[in-house]
Amino acid sequence: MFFFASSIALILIGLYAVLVKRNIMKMVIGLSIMDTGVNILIISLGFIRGKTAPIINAKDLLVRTSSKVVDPVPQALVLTAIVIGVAVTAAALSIVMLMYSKKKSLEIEEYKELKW
Amino acid sequence: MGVKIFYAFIALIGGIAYGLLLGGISRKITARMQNRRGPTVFQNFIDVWKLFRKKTAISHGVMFYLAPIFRLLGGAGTFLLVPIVVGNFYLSNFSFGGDLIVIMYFMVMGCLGMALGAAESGHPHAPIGVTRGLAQMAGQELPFIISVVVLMIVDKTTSVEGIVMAQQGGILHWHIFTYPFAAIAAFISLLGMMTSYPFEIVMAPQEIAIGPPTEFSSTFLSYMFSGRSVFAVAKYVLFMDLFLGGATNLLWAFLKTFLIFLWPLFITDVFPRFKLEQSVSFFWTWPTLIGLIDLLRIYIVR
Amino acid sequence: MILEYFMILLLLLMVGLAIYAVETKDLLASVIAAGFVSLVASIVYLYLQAPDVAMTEAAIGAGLTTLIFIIAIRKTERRER
Amino acid sequence: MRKWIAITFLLILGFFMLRIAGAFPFGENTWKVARQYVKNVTEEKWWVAEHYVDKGIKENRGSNLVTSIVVNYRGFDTLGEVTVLFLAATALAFLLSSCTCFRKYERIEASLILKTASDTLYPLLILFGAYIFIHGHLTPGGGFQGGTVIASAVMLMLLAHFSFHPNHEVLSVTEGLAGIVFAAIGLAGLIWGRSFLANNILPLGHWNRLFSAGVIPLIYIAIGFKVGSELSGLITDMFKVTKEE
Amino acid sequence: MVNPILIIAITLASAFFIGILQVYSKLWAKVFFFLVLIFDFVAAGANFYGFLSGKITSPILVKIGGFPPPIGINLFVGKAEAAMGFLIFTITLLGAYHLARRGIPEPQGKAMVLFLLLSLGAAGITFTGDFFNLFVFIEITSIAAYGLVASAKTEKSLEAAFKYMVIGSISSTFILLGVVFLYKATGSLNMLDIAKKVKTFPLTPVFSLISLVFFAGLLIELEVFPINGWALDVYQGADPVVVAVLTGAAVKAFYLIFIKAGGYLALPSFFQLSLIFGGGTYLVSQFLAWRQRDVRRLLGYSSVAQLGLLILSAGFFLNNSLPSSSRHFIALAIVLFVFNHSFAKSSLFLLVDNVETREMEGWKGILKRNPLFKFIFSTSVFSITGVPPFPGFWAKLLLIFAIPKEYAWVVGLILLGAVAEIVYYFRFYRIASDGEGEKVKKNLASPLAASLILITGGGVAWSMFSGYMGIMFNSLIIVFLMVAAAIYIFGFSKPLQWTASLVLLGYGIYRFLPSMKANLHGFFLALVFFGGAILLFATYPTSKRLSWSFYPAYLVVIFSLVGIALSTSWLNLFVYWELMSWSSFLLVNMGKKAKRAAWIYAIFSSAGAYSMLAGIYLLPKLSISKIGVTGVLIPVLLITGFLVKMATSPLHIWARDAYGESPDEFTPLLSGIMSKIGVFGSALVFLYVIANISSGPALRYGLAWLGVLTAFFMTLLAVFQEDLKKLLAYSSVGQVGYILLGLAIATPLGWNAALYHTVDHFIFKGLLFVAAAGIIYRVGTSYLPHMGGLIRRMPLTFLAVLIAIISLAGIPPMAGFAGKWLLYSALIEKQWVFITVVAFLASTLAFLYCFKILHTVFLGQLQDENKNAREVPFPIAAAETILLVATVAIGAFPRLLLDPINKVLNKIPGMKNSGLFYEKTLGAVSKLGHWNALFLMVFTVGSFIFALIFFALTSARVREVKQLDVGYAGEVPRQVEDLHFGYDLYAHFRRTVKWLIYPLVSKIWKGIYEWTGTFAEVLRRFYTGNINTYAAYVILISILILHFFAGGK
Repeated sequence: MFFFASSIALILIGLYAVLVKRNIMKMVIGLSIMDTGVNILIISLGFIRGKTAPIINAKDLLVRTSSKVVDPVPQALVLTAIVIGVAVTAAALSIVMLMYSKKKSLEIEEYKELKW
Repeated sequence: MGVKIFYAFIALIGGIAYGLLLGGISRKITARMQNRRGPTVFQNFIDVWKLFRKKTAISHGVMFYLAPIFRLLGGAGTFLLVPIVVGNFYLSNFSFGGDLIVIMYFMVMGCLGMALGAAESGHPHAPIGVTRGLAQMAGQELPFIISVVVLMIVDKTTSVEGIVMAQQGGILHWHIFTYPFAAIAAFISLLGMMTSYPFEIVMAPQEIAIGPPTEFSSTFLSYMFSGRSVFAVAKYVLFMDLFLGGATNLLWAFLKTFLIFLWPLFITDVFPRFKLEQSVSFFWTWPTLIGLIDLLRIYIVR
Repeated sequence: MILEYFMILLLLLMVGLAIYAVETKDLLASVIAAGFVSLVASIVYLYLQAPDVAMTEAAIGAGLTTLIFIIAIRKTERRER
Repeated sequence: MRKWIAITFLLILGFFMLRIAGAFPFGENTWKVARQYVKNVTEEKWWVAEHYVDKGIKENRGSNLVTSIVVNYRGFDTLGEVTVLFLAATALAFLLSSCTCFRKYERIEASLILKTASDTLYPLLILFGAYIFIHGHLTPGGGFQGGTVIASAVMLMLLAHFSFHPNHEVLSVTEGLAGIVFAAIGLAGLIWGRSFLANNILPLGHWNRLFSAGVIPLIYIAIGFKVGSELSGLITDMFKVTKEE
Repeated sequence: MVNPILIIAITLASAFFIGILQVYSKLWAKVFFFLVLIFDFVAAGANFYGFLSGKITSPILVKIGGFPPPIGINLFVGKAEAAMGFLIFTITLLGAYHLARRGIPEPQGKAMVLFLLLSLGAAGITFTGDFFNLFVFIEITSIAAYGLVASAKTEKSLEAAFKYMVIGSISSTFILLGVVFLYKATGSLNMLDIAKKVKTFPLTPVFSLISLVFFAGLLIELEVFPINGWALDVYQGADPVVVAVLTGAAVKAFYLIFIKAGGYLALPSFFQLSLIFGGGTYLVSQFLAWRQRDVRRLLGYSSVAQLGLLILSAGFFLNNSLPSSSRHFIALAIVLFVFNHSFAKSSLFLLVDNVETREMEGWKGILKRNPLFKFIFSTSVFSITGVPPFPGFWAKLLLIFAIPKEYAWVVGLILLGAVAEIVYYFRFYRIASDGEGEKVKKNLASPLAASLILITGGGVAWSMFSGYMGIMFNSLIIVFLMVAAAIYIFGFSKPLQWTASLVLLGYGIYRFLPSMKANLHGFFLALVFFGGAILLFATYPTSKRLSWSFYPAYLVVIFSLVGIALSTSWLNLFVYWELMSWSSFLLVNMGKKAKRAAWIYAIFSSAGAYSMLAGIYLLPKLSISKIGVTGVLIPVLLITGFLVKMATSPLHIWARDAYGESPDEFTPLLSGIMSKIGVFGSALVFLYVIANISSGPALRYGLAWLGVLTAFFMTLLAVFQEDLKKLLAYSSVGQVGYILLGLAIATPLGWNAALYHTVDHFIFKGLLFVAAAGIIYRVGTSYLPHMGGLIRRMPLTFLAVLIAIISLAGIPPMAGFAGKWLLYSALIEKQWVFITVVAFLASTLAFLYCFKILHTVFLGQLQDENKNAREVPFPIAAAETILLVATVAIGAFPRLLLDPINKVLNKIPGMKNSGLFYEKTLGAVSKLGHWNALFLMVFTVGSFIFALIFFALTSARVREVKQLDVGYAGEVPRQVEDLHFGYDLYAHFRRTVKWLIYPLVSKIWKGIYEWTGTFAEVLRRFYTGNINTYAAYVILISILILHFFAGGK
């Protein structure tokens, strides 16, 4: 339960940065923290107490495997999600850098040209 | 039919003569009230004859040329469509040709013809007079319409003969007594129709030289005079039919129309002239309100 | 059991680091704190029997992400106004 | 003010999320729990993970089940994932290509220690990365992790040597070819095997051997190359954009 | 069948390959890029065709890795997915071609990769059968979109991309969480498997919450209000080509997944969710766009609104409580909506790409110099706003009629939004078509293709629609309509077009002659055909200056009118009604100064039509026959549509300028016939609807007042009008008020009056407008004070106008009097005293403007600049003569008209005894009175001739004098200006009635428009442009979704 709470806390902290911080770099950092939180949440959803990692490197694991290892699917999903996260971050950073090169500022106040 | 046309023609001549005579009488009375001797009662005959005999006339175009004819047609036509003595084959004229609605619209024809002729003359006073006339007509029509509608609805007919028939059976059945407010409204509106004081702005003899007909002269003017006279008579007859129970014979007809003729005369010299907007406003307030009393009455009673 | 308490401690540390990352005015410090969050997360993954994920998180989340952040901050500016 | 409104919103959101997550008790085998709710279970494999876990070895011979899932059962996801990374690298290169107007900063010449160490570590790191993705089906780690390690080697060189500049052309081609190989293996499955990305075009081999698990190691190697070159290119792109004097 | 996996795999591999290729050769990279796109297009098309032709019967299921569905990922391509895939690749191909012609942003290779992967992501979203795979493809689409949105590398585009990125990340986080929770709850990631399990699974509130997390993410991507600030910024800030592909392809893929997920997850509150968010987005966005000056953002609001409508439709589509036939219709509607919006909006955004400026003012007059641009622009705008025969129209109809009656308010909402949409789109259209603009860059191939696809789609939709709704469209009319539109190609020679039109119309008369039976339909059919032929004939002399599309549009109007007159079902009538309205809009818009008028016309006629549609929707059955309804709502809604066309007060404010500023050649039709078809419709409503309701008498009384007040006020306004056509416009509207009054009386006599006046009004008002066209052609102005004295220059026209005016004023013996007489007789018989008085007064007031027309045009002093004016050209004169003869003939023999009307009325139950009989001497006799038309004619003409002869014989010698020689105290003035009294003739009268002619109604309408605009403007501030705020909205709305839609505790 504590794992859930703290991973959700990470998500919320990340969102908090998006909602409140006026610096666009900070917002991207917030998004990346949020990603981490999501990933922890997913992994902890797949965790089963007293079971081992889904790597079948010992003979005794070959029989009745399902009662011996944790759920591997969330792990596979998170693997994908992490890579996607870094991809998004890279894309976001390139946009942020380009934005900075135009206005020499990272403040959100400068980027309210499009509205209404 | 031929007989009918013949008698109608006789009646028309009589009507014109009667109209001219009444005009003369009115001039005489006015003069007497102003302590003048005034012209003879036949002055109008003399004028028409004089104008008729003029050698040359000025014309401004086709419509101008046709205007007197339209004027005469309007007056005479109205006169001929109104039954003078209802039920009398000879004196009911062509009233089979149409009823009150026809008459009301036919009355406009003369005015329109004259207006077009006058307008073609190119004289700015003519259209000024015409527009005034039309605007005043819009004013005076309202009370008149109200009273006419009252009559048509209570008598459940649109035919003049029918309205006259509905008033038979004694003097108290006359609409002037059964629907006095409608009658008052109509009679006030008659003042406007006759363009007599205080609603004389249309002709405005002093300022715009008798208004619409300002460019007409000689023969044209004589026709217009005739037309105007017979038109006046037609209106008197119409009012007689609508409000005074019509006439059972010619004598009554003369008497009643003469009475109606006297009514504007009494008013004529008492009031100053209204400006146009005043006259329209006047017509749209007092007589209309008076007429509305009877309208409301029949609306509620029905 | 002791391991579980240790994990709780780590999670608390992680949340604290995340709060620091969000609240500090120094973007570089913020990025490094975020990287530490990922690093702590990879330890947590190990506990949760996910060695693959732990490895990925350490390499990508803590390493690469932090690196590109640092590059971006060096190209832009370090202080948050 | 804004802060507190945001915190309120977020706490409410957190409450909802916790409520959802709390429905699945932490650390317990919800597979069994959930089965009780289901009215008529006729299928044996109600829970797909059971299939992966129980049949994974039989079907793929890869001892790392996560790798089996990532590369084979859900290999299509991984193809997408590779694409996402490729896309990010492309987008970054696309956006930063024409941009030459960043803040100047002082380049400090790296110390001798760093230079020497990185020269030594560079081949080792690349080797290590290759090891990781080659053994992806046996041990934790795989193409992504290995690729990242390779990229970190490149980064080390970039930091150490002012003039180091990986050949962009080579990176692009490697990246592209690796991607094409992945897709081609998939298509080969379509042509010669059961289906797209099917793992029956090569012999599966034996459990816990290096040459086993059919196409899985091939794919992971391709991914390793791809990720390595992609991330190297990405880092180089970000590193090299600077104001031209 | 092409295996869908091939599309995705080959595209992916090609993207990688382009990455290599671009290093070596940009040209080959480009060629390869297009080859891949064409392959995708063809492959997706083949699949779609397979489904359409029935070759593929069951959905294609691709087992990736060879594992059966729940184990491995699979692609699921059914009919909808195949169609969507085809759509995506078509739009992408169009966008890519446009981009290539304009210049792909540097570095080209990377941009092409992004472009390719954007379409690939959208296709993946469409095809995939797995939730986590869906997430991956969403990310592919999103990242490609971020990159492409930023591709312009301007400040605006970067800002948009950043906002998109932030909100997109939050959205995909929600989606990811939702997917993982779903996995946790059901043990599967496969969509179909989850759908199957959900049915056996107890739907706990937690499960609802899980679905809602997923849907919250999707709703963010679907740009629902109020969490769509980012989307609008993207529309505004990004490269229009990218936006075209995004809105045309990517967003539609999200929409498809929204529907699919809605079906699979069986969320109990899905209906409410989509109703509230879809409906709210639709309505609010339509209004928010009202004052938008930035074209891109305006189109953005429109896209968002359309998407809202789609979401709303999805809610109905997935509502199990609806009958399956309704849901089938809604599915069709959704297909049409998606198709329509994708192509139309993409085409618009690609057009936007051709225009430099962002501000709407920069579009001023852009259509004038760019005919192809105009064609595409009109097509797209018409499609989006749902004008027949474009697919959007059919989609709207299908959707509305599939919505069950208990959700009638939703229909109201849809129609309200549609009116708002027309307001701002046609303001845009008005600005774009007003004046002479610059030539624009020519990169129109792709939008042209899109509009051609739209037109084709419209035709297909029409046939589909008639098939599904069971509505028979007279195929003959449709053929005629198509041939009429095809006359466009003769545009190079106007006489040829004119001849072709006449021939077509003549052939139409020949073919439809059997339909002109003695009933209401046949009556109006005859009016339309013969009237239309005369008026068409009169357009010849001025045809040179007309635009190419004048005659096609004219004929489409006429044949739509034919369609209306022959309709046997209300829906059929509505379709033709819209066709007529919009083709006439085009015609009105051809006037030089008519742009504003046309805009208002469009608003009013569409609002009226939608009101009518709402009424039709509420009707228990669609055939035009006796219908038992209760309540006053349906007849009011129905008749409002017709009253708009009749311009009955207070819906009249479009009429003055639309009549006054439309091309002179068209105005006669507008007044003479089109307003009469409103009469036809009203007659139907009176006959079949109002006659059967309990509050019918009260409603009729109210409508009678409406009619008589229209007559009164319009007449009054005509009196003070200084423009010939506008004066006639007011007059026309006033006269139609009498017709409404006649209908409302609903006695045989009243209907006699109404139908008589309908034809009669066509005759004299057609004559007047035709004559006006001729006069304006010769004089060059329609401003009355600049005319005068034309009687000598155009005597025939004067005679014609004089007779027409006599008829108009209702002076016997011309035809007009009969109408008046019948009307008053009917009124007095009905004993509606006050209405009678007002009607009389109104007709008295008509004399004022009658004189004004005659005087200021023909009489008084001839202006110097008109000295050389000649008689109107021959065809106009001929038309005048025909109508003149008709007026006189009917004046003398009103039974020429009254007998057919009698026959018509005899067919109508309750009107058997027409209330009139004929007697030899008395003429026509009603219960109240009588009038002998022939006698009056003979009497008048006879007396006139007699008096004329007498006068001519007896009068003095007549001397004609010069123009300026008037009795002005002996002075002969030198200047015409001194003498012509032509301006503000009734200044004195206006002072009296100032309070009556206060423009209250137009002020109210204007006020509504202004206040709505202001309100929208204030509400728009809601989109602050601050990304923090947007994110806060997202969180807030997600909380609300989670709280309110989760269902029980």
